[in-house]
Amino acid sequence: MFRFQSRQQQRLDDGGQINRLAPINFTFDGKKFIGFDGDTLASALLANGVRLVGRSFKYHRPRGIYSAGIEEPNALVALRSGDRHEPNTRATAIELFPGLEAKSQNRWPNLLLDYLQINNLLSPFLSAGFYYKTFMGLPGWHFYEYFIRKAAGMGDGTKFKDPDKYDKKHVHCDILIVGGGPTGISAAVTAGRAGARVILVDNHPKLGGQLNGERYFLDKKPAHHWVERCVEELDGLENVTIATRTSAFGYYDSDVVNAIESVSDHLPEPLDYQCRQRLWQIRAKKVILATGATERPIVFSNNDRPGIMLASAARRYVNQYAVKPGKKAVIFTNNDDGYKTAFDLARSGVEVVAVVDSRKNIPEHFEKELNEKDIEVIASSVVIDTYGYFGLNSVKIGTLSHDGKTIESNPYIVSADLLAVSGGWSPNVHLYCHSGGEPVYNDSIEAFVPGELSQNGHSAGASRGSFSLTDCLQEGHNIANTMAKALNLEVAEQIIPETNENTIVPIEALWRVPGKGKKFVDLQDDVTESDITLAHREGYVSVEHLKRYTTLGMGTDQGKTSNLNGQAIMAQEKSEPIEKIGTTTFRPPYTPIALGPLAGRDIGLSYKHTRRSAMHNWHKQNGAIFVEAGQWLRPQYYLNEMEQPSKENMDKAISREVQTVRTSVGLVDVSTLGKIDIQGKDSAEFLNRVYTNGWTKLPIGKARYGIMLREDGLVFDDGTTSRLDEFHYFMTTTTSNAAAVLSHMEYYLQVQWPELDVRVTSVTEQWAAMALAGPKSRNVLSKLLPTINVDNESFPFMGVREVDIEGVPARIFRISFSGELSYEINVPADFGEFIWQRILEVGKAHSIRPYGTEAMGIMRIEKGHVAGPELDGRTTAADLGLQKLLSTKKDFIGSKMMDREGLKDKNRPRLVGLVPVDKKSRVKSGAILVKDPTLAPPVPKLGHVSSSAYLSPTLGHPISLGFVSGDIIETTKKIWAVSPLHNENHELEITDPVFYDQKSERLHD
Amino acid sequence: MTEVNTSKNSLRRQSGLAHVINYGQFGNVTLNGPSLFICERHPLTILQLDTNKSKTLTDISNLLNAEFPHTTNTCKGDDERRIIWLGPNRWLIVEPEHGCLQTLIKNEFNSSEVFLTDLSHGKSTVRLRGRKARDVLMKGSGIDWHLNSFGADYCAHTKLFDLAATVDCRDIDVFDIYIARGFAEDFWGTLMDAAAEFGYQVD
Amino acid sequence: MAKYSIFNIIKNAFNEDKNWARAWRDPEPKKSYDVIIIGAGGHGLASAFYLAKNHGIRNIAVLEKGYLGGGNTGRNTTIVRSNYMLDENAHFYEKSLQLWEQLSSELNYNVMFSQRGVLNLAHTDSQIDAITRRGNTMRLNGIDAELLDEKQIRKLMPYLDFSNDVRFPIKGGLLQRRGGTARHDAVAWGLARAADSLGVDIIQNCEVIGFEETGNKITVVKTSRGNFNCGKVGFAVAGNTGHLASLINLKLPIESHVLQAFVSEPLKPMIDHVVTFGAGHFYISQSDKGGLVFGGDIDMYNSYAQKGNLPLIEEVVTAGLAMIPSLSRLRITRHWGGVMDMSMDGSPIIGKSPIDNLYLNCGWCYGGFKATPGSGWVFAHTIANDEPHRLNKGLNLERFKKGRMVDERGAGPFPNRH
Amino acid sequence: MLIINCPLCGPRDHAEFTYVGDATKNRPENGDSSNDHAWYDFVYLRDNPKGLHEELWQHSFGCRCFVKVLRNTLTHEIIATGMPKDNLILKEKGLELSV
Ligand SMILES: Cc1cc2nc3c(=O)[nH]c(=O)nc-3n(C[C@H](O)[C@H](O)[C@H](O)COP(=O)(O)OP(=O)(O)OC[C@H]3O[C@@H](n4cnc5c(N)ncnc54)[C@H](O)[C@@H]3O)c2cc1C
Ligand SMILES: NC(=O)c1ccc[n+]([C@@H]2O[C@H](COP(=O)([O-])OP(=O)(O)OC[C@H]3O[C@@H](n4cnc5c(N)ncnc54)[C@H](O)[C@@H]3O)[C@@H](O)[C@H]2O)c1
Ligand SMILES: Cc1cc2nc3c(=O)[nH]c(=O)nc-3n(C[C@H](O)[C@H](O)[C@H](O)COP(=O)(O)O)c2cc1C
Ligand SMILES: [Zn+2]
Repeated sequence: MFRFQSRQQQRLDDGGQINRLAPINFTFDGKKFIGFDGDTLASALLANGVRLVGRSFKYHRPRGIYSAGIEEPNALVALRSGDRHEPNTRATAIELFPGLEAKSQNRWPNLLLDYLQINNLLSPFLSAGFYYKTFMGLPGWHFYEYFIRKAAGMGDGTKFKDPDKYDKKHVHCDILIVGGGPTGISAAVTAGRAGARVILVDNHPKLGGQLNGERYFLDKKPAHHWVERCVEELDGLENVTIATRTSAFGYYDSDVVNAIESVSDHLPEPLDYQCRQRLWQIRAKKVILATGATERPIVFSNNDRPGIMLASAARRYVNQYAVKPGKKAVIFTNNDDGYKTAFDLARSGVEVVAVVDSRKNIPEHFEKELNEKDIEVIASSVVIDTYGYFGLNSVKIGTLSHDGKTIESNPYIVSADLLAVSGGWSPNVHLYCHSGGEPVYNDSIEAFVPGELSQNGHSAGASRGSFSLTDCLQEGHNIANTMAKALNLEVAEQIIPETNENTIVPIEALWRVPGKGKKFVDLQDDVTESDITLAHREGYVSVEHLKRYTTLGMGTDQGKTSNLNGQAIMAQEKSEPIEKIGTTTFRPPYTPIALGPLAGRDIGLSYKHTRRSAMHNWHKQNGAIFVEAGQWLRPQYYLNEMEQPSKENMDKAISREVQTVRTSVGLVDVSTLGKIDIQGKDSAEFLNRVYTNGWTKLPIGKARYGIMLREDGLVFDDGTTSRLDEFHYFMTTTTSNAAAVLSHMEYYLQVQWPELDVRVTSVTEQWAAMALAGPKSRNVLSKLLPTINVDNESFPFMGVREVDIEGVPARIFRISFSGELSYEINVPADFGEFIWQRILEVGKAHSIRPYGTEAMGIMRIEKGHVAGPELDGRTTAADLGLQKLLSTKKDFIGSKMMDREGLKDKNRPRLVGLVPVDKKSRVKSGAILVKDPTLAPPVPKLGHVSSSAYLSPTLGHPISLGFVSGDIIETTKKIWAVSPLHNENHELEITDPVFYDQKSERLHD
Repeated sequence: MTEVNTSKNSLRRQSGLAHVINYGQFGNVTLNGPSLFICERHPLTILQLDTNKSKTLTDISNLLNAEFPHTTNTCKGDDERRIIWLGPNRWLIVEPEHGCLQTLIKNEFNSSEVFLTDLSHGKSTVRLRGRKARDVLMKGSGIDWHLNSFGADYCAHTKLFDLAATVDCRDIDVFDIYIARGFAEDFWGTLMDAAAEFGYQVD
Repeated sequence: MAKYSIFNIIKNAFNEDKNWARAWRDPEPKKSYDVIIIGAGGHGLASAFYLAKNHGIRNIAVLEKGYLGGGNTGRNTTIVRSNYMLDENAHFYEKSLQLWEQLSSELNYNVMFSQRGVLNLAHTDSQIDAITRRGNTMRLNGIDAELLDEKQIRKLMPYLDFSNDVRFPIKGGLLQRRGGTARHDAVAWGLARAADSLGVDIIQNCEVIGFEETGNKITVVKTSRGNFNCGKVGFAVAGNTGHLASLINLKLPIESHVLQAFVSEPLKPMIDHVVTFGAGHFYISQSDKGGLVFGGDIDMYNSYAQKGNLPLIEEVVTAGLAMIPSLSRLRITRHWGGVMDMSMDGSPIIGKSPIDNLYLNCGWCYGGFKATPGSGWVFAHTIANDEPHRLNKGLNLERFKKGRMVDERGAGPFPNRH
Repeated sequence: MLIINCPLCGPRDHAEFTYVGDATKNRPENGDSSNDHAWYDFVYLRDNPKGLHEELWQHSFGCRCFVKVLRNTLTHEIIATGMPKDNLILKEKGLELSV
């Protein structure tokens, strides 16, 4: 039998919003427990009497459950295990699910022993910023850092790939309402009835907000009746979407609010086809921020023990979860909330020892109930200190002096295992601030509230500082009403339900209680009052310095319960009003968000879309090894049927492919080249401006090579453009610049020269392209085109033909990258694979072979053609030996700037060929050219190797292209290539960059 | 351009999706059946037409017996001949492949007035149909897919699942999506993944 | 200035830390200064510190519109390295790195300079060629660099994606072991404390709002806290350079752009180096507090807003998961932005300006944190001697006019592409 | 997200656009050396204003048009959009230029 170690001894017999018929088993630190459907992990732990759940960040103090919501600073646990492990998860925000597994964190070997408790004793030496003042000497920071890093951090990271999926969704609405408390619901009802497109998001599994944690009555019935009625009505409205378990994490520009929907975090695992979380991108015309307020504690000695919690949390545990967070409670307050707490706890059978109210006057209207329940109130008093190591056992109470600086009478100690604290409420202005708003201080509630409107996000209800339920309901309605009007919608009436509230007696600020001992301001990061006073003493007085020096508010909770207290203490130290001190910057996310949903489905192989040519499948089935070229996959080389991938086989394949092309004929897929269709009567003029060379005289049926510059005079791209018709041209670009060249041309046509009559369209995808290259290519072509004369006169070098290959329309360009007689054949992509196969069949007689980018690369190096490594955005036409392409008869893009002195400098590195003197050494691309390889650094650099062919099957030895300073070229024939990274030096001979067929007889043949 | 023997070529035309399409029902198909139906439209003739001469446009319109949409982001016509607004003075004419539309127009009009670019092979076309079609589009693009903003005969050129796409609302729940052929296989995978939670059928 | 040391920490602990002195003064501004540095970021403070320390100038003010260190110094991903290829950058950044190595003891303030190694991943053969060239150049310049292959990287960083379902497999990487990170705020605070102790007036909450000129000289700097007479003026305002320059009708080859950064919830040590992705824009390291600190590309449009938008965040995170899939379930606690001074060739401008007594220190793009001490060193030299230091000669403003750009990426005059 | 109202396609996410930059730069005539400064200014110098910025974006995932945008660089608020020839700043003042 499954034996539970605890029997929910703190659970109430009735009440709450849990389902006692649906027990759920779970484990914490390996111990088995049982809770109910509707619990959070925190409420279930409390129900089972578990109080110690974690250790603090720096001092490893025992900590318990402090809140009942996302603001939780203490109760962070590691949720789930294995590849679903999630560190630093707030126990107060985890819905209990069957089999839930949670572990405490930041302790070793276990929660009770934890050897770093020692830090608590060392704490006098570990005050704010201590590490800036030491660890500077030997053995060096790196040594100390190792230990400090280990001690820091909270949970463990993950090692595994996430098995879950993530999704994204873009939505639009007229009115987005963030927060489904009374304010948000009231707004939704009004906006929904008016017919606006409404989205209402709330991070809880059900709507209600603060109502779920309180004993409010609306129209004399428990408030949840009203909530249910409203939800039912809203569900019936087609124009309203309610998104629960959805947390708006940021309010960005243009009124875009982003949220994460927890689709299956409340389940043991996502169901089939279900994602874990979904990112919502909400584009709203108007936004209602009904995000509520967060209660904050008061700072006093040892205010961090398990058993001390926010008053509203204590109420929520009894009211919503039917859990008694303790047996004997003291309540410490500076506002009316303490009384509500006392009543709710007493009603649930918790013994209320006393309400300690720092105010002088107890609100009269509570007296009756206080008497009825026999609850003692100690006015003008404070909690001074607490006791109990692993959990609270008693509380020290004393009377506060008039100025609040000392304790007057003899303090005394009472026993209690629960201390509920309320220091007032801070409106959740986070999203308002993300949107660009500046909060302002409001004395009457002692908190920051939204100031002027920034974008279209209007705050309402508690998030605007309106704390009475009636006000919240009314404001929600009013703001929705105003917005509906602004959207030209017919406004619907709504009768605001009547509440059972008492009038609120104003809060009297009390930020900290005098006394010795550690007084925690930020519980998560162990920032104490004395850290703040130290920061003040040392001059870290701006709130931003205070934050960074002490780490106040820098934890996972971002100081939701602590920032204002810390800022107020600094204000007191500086004797300045809080509004002058200000807040630190509120930044997204509102609550921590996982990275998964931000990436959505773009993970693994889907990281970037893969682009494939029309012949891809053929390559795949015929031994191609692919290589990434931007998003494209291209065959790098082809293995024969029996060959396994290996370095030798790769070399073999590449040699084989080069030799085939040089001696017979090969076929390469060049579909990835950018292709741009250019039409219009000013096309030639346009080309004249875009390219450096002249284009007006290019006859129809001819192609020409050209280079383009950027405006700064450096080379941008190269390629060929062909004239197909009087006003029709076809341009090719390099693979990597295809998109950039198109944009570049569109820019000039639309923005600079709109008077030119030219249209450009990308046709890269329309055409499958393949180069048929080699001395036998003409034989193959003539067989493909039996009716057409393809001899040298009829189809000369740089000729262009539009033909029909077995019924398929084709454009053939006699251009060459390899240096051989070569034809680039373009066919509509859907015919690509068919024609590719036909060519290979026809070419069989000449032992045709497909070849890949490696062989192509080697052949272009042999031929001295420049490519990516040479066109690196830093070279001029002259550097590349292409100065003859710079027309002097016309202006073109870049012609003005290309003559600046630095670009004309004679000593600029220029393109050369490089051959190892031993005719054997493989010189690496990226090797640096120097005069003497034995020099000690810093060594003068004379150039570098840009592209290397480790083997030139044609020449029989390795060759490279590179750049060498102009003055060196004039004076030296030999140079050293050094690659210190590989510990290699090779002596090279400087040659002409064209190694093969320098007169280009072969391609003209 | 050489006149082409279309009947033979239609057989030889190989779609960019030829190697990835699996027919059948997939994903979360419930007893109610799939909520989405997905198919490829192929082979199509897709012709970009560009002219700023309104008279010429009227003549073309008469020649093709088809109306051109002049409002931005709209389309006209039916599956037999669909004309999609592309940009200022630019349209896409789409029809099932049957004869040479380009030659038809070219023969009648001056090439300095009408600019034609054949994109039939450059694009892959997927038809998405069913009550969850809009929910799938919502996953991939930030435009407002609500019926009131994007009803029948609306079109959009947008970023869909990170790809440049044209989406044509053929009918309330029917969408034709055009994307670059080279990305077709990848797009298909993404689309299937996004549709899985709704249950879909590929025909 | 009371010395910071472990002994003093112990001594003070027994006094409940009541005796620690202010780290820097909050002086009333004087009427006139020999040198006014605008901007109390790392660069401005380091410049003032070295002006005082190396050049004996003491009548210096550093004017800061907000709180010191609140600009990019206080919001960057803290990567320090000197792995540059072009000589103008390489020697300068290496000098800076050498200064980092002694900065904590020089300032008597632990800036937590952690030489944990910076690795740039390469995913294609052409990227391998590019890092090979860069690494070789570094070595010939006397700067440490190592080329790692996939196996070596796997051993060092098993959490990277070496599986088969990866779009751009890791082929190798360039490691600079002396590179690493530093605690950004401590750098600003340590410099402020050290400069202050040499008599430099750091005036916070003092925004420069205009200038008065006589001839080709600035005579008065106008601020929200009054006007100051000045001998020389140095701009060290990073992303605000364009705006400040416009107050004196100076147009510069600079655009301001937002760069965002992110921090995760605190975790036990899991990433021990700085790693950058080669198939997308992403870099990551882990702070000593445990947060994973990461970033990527700029948001692409001109901005002075110190906040970014989600599309870029999605892009950065997507690249991050492509590199380290196990980040998927971890959470970010905060993200923020800084305003970058993007220059037209991606390299900084430190030197003289067209105005006689105005000196420029700007154009840091997203790489100026690592330059902090070096920048201060050469800027102080340039201001004190009215001529550039050997190390910033090539990083002048005239280079654009002359066609002598220092363009590591070859991206051309498009600031958002650097 | 910036939502940019493309004059042709309507409101779209800025992720559909490619940022080009300052739209106030005028490309000079090549000319002789007296134009050198104008060119230096055109290619390299920027007003880089803190506040209103007239800039160009290309709707590269949509209609491919270049769109002029008047945007506040401090708040990211988009005040107006138009075609490259439109003068948005004048438009804001209600003095639309007829081109
Ligand atoms: C997100 C992000 C990540 C980065 N990552 C790295 C990295 O990993 N490695 C790296 O080396 N670099 C990085 N950088 C760049 C680096 O942070 C900066 O280049 C460097 O910190 C600039 O220092 P600075 O002192 O010049 O400027 P800042 O620190 O910005 O200081 C300038 C100061 O001038 C003040 N100022 C501005 N205008 C005025 C005025 N009118 N009057 C008075 N004061 C004024 C500002 O308030 C500010 O404090 C990153 C930057 C960002 C934003
Ligand atoms: N006793 C007091 O002094 C006091 C103080 C404050 C509030 N209250 C009471 O609290 C209630 C306030 O009503 P309300 O509707 O303004 O606030 P609420 O707190 O009831 O509701 C806000 C809801 O929004 C959710 N939320 C907040 N930020 C969110 C985000 N970014 N994304 C998704 N969901 C988010 C919260 O979880 C909550 O469910 C009233 O009943 C009021 O009387 C009382
Ligand atoms: C290296 C580094 C680490 C940071 N770590 C944290 C952190 O652990 N927690 C946190 O809340 N913020 C952290 N921040 C962010 C700061 O809180 C703050 O957002 C940033 O300095 C920008 O300032 P601003 O948000 O006030 O504009 C870190 C910032 C940097 C540069
Ligand atoms: Zn558009």
